[in-house]
Amino acid sequence: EPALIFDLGGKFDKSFNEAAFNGAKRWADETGGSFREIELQSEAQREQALRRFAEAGANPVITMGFAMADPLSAVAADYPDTKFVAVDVTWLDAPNIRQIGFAEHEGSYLVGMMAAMASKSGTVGFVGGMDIPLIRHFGCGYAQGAKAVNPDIKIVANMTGTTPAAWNDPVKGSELTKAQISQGADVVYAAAGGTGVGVLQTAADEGILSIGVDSNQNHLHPGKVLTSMLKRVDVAVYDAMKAGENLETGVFNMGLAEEGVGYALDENNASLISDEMKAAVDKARQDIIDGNLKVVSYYENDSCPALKF
Amino acid sequence: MDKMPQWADVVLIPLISLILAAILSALVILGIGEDPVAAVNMMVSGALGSTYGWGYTLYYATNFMFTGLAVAVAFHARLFNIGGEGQAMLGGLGVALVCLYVPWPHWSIALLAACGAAMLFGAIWAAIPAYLQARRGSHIVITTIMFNFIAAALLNYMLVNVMRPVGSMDPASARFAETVHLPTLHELLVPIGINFSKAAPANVSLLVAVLACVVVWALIWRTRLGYEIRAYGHSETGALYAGISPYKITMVAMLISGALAGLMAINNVMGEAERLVLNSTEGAGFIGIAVALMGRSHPFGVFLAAILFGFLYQGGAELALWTNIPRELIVVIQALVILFTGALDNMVRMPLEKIFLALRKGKA
Amino acid sequence: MDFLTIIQVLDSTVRLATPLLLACLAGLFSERAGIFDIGLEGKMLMSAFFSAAVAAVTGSVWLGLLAGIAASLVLAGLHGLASITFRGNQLISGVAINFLAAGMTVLIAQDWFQQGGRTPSLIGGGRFGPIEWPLAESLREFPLIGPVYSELLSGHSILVYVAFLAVPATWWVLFRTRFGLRLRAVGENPAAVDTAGVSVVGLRYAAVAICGVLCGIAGAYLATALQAGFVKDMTAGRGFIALAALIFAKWRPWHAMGACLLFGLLQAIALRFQNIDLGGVVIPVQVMDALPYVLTVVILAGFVGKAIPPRAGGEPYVKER
Amino acid sequence: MEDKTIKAVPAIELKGISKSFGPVQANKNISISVAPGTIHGIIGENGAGKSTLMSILYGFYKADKGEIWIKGKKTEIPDSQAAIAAGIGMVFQHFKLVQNFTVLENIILGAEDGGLLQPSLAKARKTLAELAAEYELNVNPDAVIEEIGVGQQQRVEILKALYRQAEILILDEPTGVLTPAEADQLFRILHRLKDEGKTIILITHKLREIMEATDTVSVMRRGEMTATVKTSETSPEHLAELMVGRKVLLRVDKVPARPGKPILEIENLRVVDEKGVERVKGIDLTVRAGEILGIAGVAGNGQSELLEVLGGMRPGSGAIRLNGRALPLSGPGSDARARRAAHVAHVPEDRQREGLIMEFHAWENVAFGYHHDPAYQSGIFMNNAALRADTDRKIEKFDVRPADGWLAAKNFSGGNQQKIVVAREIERNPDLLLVGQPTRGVDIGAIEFIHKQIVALRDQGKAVLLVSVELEEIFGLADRIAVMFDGHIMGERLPHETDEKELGLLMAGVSGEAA
Ligand SMILES: Nc1ncnc2c1ncn2[C@@H]1O[C@H](COP(=O)(O)OP(=O)(O)OP(=O)(O)O)[C@@H](O)[C@H]1O
Ligand SMILES: Nc1ncnc2c1ncn2[C@@H]1O[C@H](COP(=O)(O)OP(=O)(O)OP(=O)(O)O)[C@@H](O)[C@H]1O
Ligand SMILES: [Mg+2]
Ligand SMILES: [Mg+2]
Repeated sequence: EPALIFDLGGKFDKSFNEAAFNGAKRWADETGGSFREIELQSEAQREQALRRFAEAGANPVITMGFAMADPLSAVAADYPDTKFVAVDVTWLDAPNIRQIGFAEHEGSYLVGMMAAMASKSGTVGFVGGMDIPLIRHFGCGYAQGAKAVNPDIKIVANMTGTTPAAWNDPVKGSELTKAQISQGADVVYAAAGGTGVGVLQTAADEGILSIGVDSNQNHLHPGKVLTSMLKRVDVAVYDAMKAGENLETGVFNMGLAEEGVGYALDENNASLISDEMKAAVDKARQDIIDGNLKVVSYYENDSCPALKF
Repeated sequence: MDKMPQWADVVLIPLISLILAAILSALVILGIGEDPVAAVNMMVSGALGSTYGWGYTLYYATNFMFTGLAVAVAFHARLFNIGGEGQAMLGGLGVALVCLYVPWPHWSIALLAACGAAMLFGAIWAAIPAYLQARRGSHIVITTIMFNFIAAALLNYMLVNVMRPVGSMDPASARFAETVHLPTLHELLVPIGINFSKAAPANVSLLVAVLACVVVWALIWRTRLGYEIRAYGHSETGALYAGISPYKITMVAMLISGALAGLMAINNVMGEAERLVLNSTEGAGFIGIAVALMGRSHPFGVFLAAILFGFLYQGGAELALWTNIPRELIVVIQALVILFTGALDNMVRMPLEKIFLALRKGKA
Repeated sequence: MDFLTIIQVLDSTVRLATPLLLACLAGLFSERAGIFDIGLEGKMLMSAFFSAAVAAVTGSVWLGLLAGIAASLVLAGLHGLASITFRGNQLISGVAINFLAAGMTVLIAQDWFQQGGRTPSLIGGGRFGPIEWPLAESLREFPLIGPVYSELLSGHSILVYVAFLAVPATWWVLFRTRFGLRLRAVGENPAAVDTAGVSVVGLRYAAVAICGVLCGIAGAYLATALQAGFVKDMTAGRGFIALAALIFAKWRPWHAMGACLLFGLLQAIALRFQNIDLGGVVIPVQVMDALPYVLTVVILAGFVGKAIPPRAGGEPYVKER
Repeated sequence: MEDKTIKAVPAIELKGISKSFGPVQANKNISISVAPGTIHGIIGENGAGKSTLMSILYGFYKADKGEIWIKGKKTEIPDSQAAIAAGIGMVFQHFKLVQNFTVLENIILGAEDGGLLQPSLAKARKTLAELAAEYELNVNPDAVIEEIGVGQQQRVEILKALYRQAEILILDEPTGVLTPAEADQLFRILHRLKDEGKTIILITHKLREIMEATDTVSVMRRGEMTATVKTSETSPEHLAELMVGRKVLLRVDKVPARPGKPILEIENLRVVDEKGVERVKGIDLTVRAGEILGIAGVAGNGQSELLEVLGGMRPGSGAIRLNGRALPLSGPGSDARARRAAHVAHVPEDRQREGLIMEFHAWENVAFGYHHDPAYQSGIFMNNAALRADTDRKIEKFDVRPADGWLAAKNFSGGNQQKIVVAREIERNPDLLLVGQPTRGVDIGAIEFIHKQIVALRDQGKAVLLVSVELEEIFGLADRIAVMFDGHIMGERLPHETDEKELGLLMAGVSGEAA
């Protein structure tokens, strides 16, 4: 029986954790299997949950978020027969962990391009949640994409706050969006968990376009969400559960080539995406896959060529 | 002359209140379609049924003892320190700096140094609100709330921009060296023949917390400073009459309070995470308020209340692990416990007093 | 900074100040009557959820508002029961209410909607829309007055106007009516009210109930006017900021408005001007984030002086020891 | 005229009233009857149950048992509203006024005429002017309570009752805070009210007032009504004996003073309070060894501030010398601790707010202010055993009852609380004793004792500075009298060379030459 450990944001964060849950659910629906799950509540529970599930015989144990790296490195060796899956972790050295990293900057690059093409004002916005490197990583890819389309484009980037409340403050998300609109932004990309709900809402209310994150959020405001930057955590989780105990371990980087990231196109936003847009973005996608185009990752040296934080 | 025997006051009333809280919690569990008996079983066996459970219960309790004592000491001087959260964050910063940048030969020396740093940083964070209260009359409740937010921003800055190892995604400091690893209860108890769970994070900080309870008790009830703190807390004009400086007491009480809150960091930062992460305090500063109020600001009461909340935390974690009950249920149970044992305790006390009075009259 | 930016920042100030103001006035009624309330946060949160939930189910934002107020009133009643009838500790009761709201909202939301402690998004009549003042559109281009009128004054939801009208109303009730006189008296010296033949308990319950209603409106504003639905913990500490504003204002209605606008302004500025570039040195976002709080402390220390709460505040009225 | 028929029906009749506060039975089966148009006195030791009984009549407390009859009709009085409706008004021992309200607001509170304040206030202003003219009860209707003196505050309380057209007026220890002139005026008003047919119940510890003002008097002891007598048929000595259960000495017994060298010298002392108001406006005084200097004056004329600055509780300017050595008046070394180190002891005016921590045990209070004394320390801890032993000694010597050092201060009666404070301060054997209102609200048994202790200290050659608003006390104790008015010393007199009338004028600000 597989087990799934959600990060502190909780299972229904409308993005990252929820994607994992959806993947797990799809697996359960398709196979009729069942899985264990826990929504972490405190830091100390990270290790606790790992051990408890491993001891109870869960296999594989799937964890969400980079913060699990540290406890995993301590625990994994104690349970050599258990396979662990670490989403968003790529730097551990252990034989029984499947480490999955996503090239969020590449996906963000594509939606950044779309934002720049859809923007009439020449200004696009980015609203992050708590100010942490991961969110800067998103923002950095986005800015590069936008600049690639329009080197003169203005990118307004804001973080919601410095406490965990920043992930759940849609009111602040709204205000930030309004502030960005007043600075000319007419497309806003939200990478802010529950705060993003406020961003998308306000963008829809104010008649500008927004971009969702992680899951496909196009349906939240049909015709008003330009696209969503997909991070196929659901696929990763689904695959892991499907592989079960025979899971292949090692480091897996899920980029555009692996369809680990991408942009969402469905009936809700079809009318917003022109053919040229699609063509340009698909070309860039191919170039990245082919290695002709390199999107700089914020992690490379903790800075971004296209945006200052 | 008291209206009730002391044992009724100290044991019976909290017990009945707890039972009431439990009954209401059971109703809530029923309301969301789960089985309360199974849930309680799982909580009790999960939190108290094994050394593993105890290890977690005591780990959380250690945090709450520190923050509860912090709030309690300030309360004795009639100061409402809501800033335990921020002070504990700063304490964590102090511990991290000490553990990261000094090569300690042995954990015991490192612990001493970390205690010092945690207390110093926590005290500094309490000192500014204390000074503003004592000298400028700025209300300590506002300033400590503000300082919580400021501490969060400061910590975020330190972790994201300064202390994070280059290239790491995690807004956290590097891991502390092996030498500053604090012995867990497992490592402490196995040599004397008790097979305590290896997994649980409870560590030697627990002993420091218990020691802190004793020290605070002695401080408040046995020393001259404690005498002055209590006198000032009861009556400011009285303090003036007795030559007790309000300024001094406000400062000293808040410094002690901040130091105690900061001290929590040896448990969660040094003992458990062994690195500094964002949000490592996880609201323990606020739980400390409830713990102090429930413990009637007495160190022994704080000790018991801390264990009760530790039990709720760990029991709740077990529930979350093995059932689909949302984790918020535990928050509700905590609320009910605080409500019944703290705010509604007269609901139990008033009728009981009548009963005891009638009994006494019957005898006389 | 150009004029339009100033207008936009002020506009944002008004929106951010509104929930603070409602909660602050709520606390003002309660604390003026001698009942301290750190449960403002919880009551707002509870109302935010129930207003959104009912609005989502019925499609009527007005029913939502009523439900939010009712939910907040239930918690206010609980606070009254604990601190008036059973003479419990008002701080503990407030803390408990905050926890209760944080937990119950998500539990119930999950039970009803299965959307992870969220309500469905509100659409159409489920939300309070902006109210456009007459001629707002045509006056927009007018220099100075135009933007002030059509951006700053016009175009807020009705609850914003309710909040700002509540300020003179509160002042009038407190200082111009019999009820206000008694309410202030009961917070200063309940024995005086008692011996004057007026029920202390009745007055205090009334005050707590008004507090509940105002918190209810504040919560409904967050969930159904500013936002289109409930998200867990969406009050994000605003109840505590409102409390700080109340102390800041020394428990006076007009000052409360000033304090809330100030807090709103500081936040609006912090949100509008992140990443300020001062000659190559970018001010870190954390500094801007902390700025409202730092400035509050500075203003408090520098200009406000000592705040003396209502004399009987926080103490239950006990006649017979 | 109709006098006889009215008297047939008592204005108030209480039948079998009992009341317990938890284990304390405050009233035991009390019955009493008061004829209309009379003044009825109630006396009794501290804690006898007087205030409780009257509070029951006023609906503040609910009796456990018993009946209340008003004007021959059985009346339920579940709350004060019912009492007011029945025509009862009460002036409490501790005033029930809202400190930051104006006089007018306090008067209409609960008796407003409608939802809006303005009309009520206007009407009250008019009525107040009429009442003021009729009864010489002048107060500024717009003054804020916390800024007027206690005498004025009491007028407000009486006006409150009159405004509600009370027919029955209860006054609980009304003269405790008044000057003789104010007290005289109060009694003139009471007589006027009585002549109008109103019924008055007067609780007091002062036998003189009972003898002068009342028609009948009841004595309470330990919750029971022990006697009711016609005033004309009794004497103070007899009443005192009924109250305490033994013979009491009503005069202070002391030998003439033999003043020695100056102990305390005060030069041009000034005190400015927190609000920036100058309360002490440059006074010069000397207190010698072996004498008691009494400071007479109406409350609120700077005496409290004088005591507080001498006791180190607030800063001042000017100069004070103790035994010839200057003591700082502000900054370091000017606090109460330094004063005690200089052998100044201080019995404060307000025992509950200043002299004691009400929540502390008696034994903790015995160290209050002297908690730095090496005798109370052992290492880093306080030596609680030594403290408790010391407490037991003091309790025994000063006859504190109950003799239980573990009782919290709040659980002692006022008189016994005061004994604890006096014991603590006098037993320090100070060079200078500052005493403020030593017997306020204390019954005659305890007064006798406390007075004896103060005189004994003087006889040991110590200096005593006594502040009291009781002229009787000043005359009984002081060897020299200084009168304070508006922050100034109006003059000094020797007790045998002056009288109450002259002092009364000085206290009212009429200077000696003019008088
Ligand atoms: N509110 C109360 N709660 C509990 N006990 C009380 C209360 N009020 C009075 N008592 C107790 O009832 C008894 C009678 O008190 P009461 O105040 O009536 O005495 P008193 O005769 O007025 O004394 P004094 O002359 O000092 O004013 C005392 O033992 C007192 O402690
Ligand atoms: N809460 C209490 N519990 C038990 N006994 C009490 C309590 N309060 C007062 N007493 C007892 O009641 C008696 C009288 O106390 P009380 O409070 O009436 O003082 P008092 O003489 O009225 O003071 P004052 O003159 O200052 O009003 C004391 O013997 C005291 O032990
Ligand atoms: Mg009394
Ligand atoms: Mg009395």
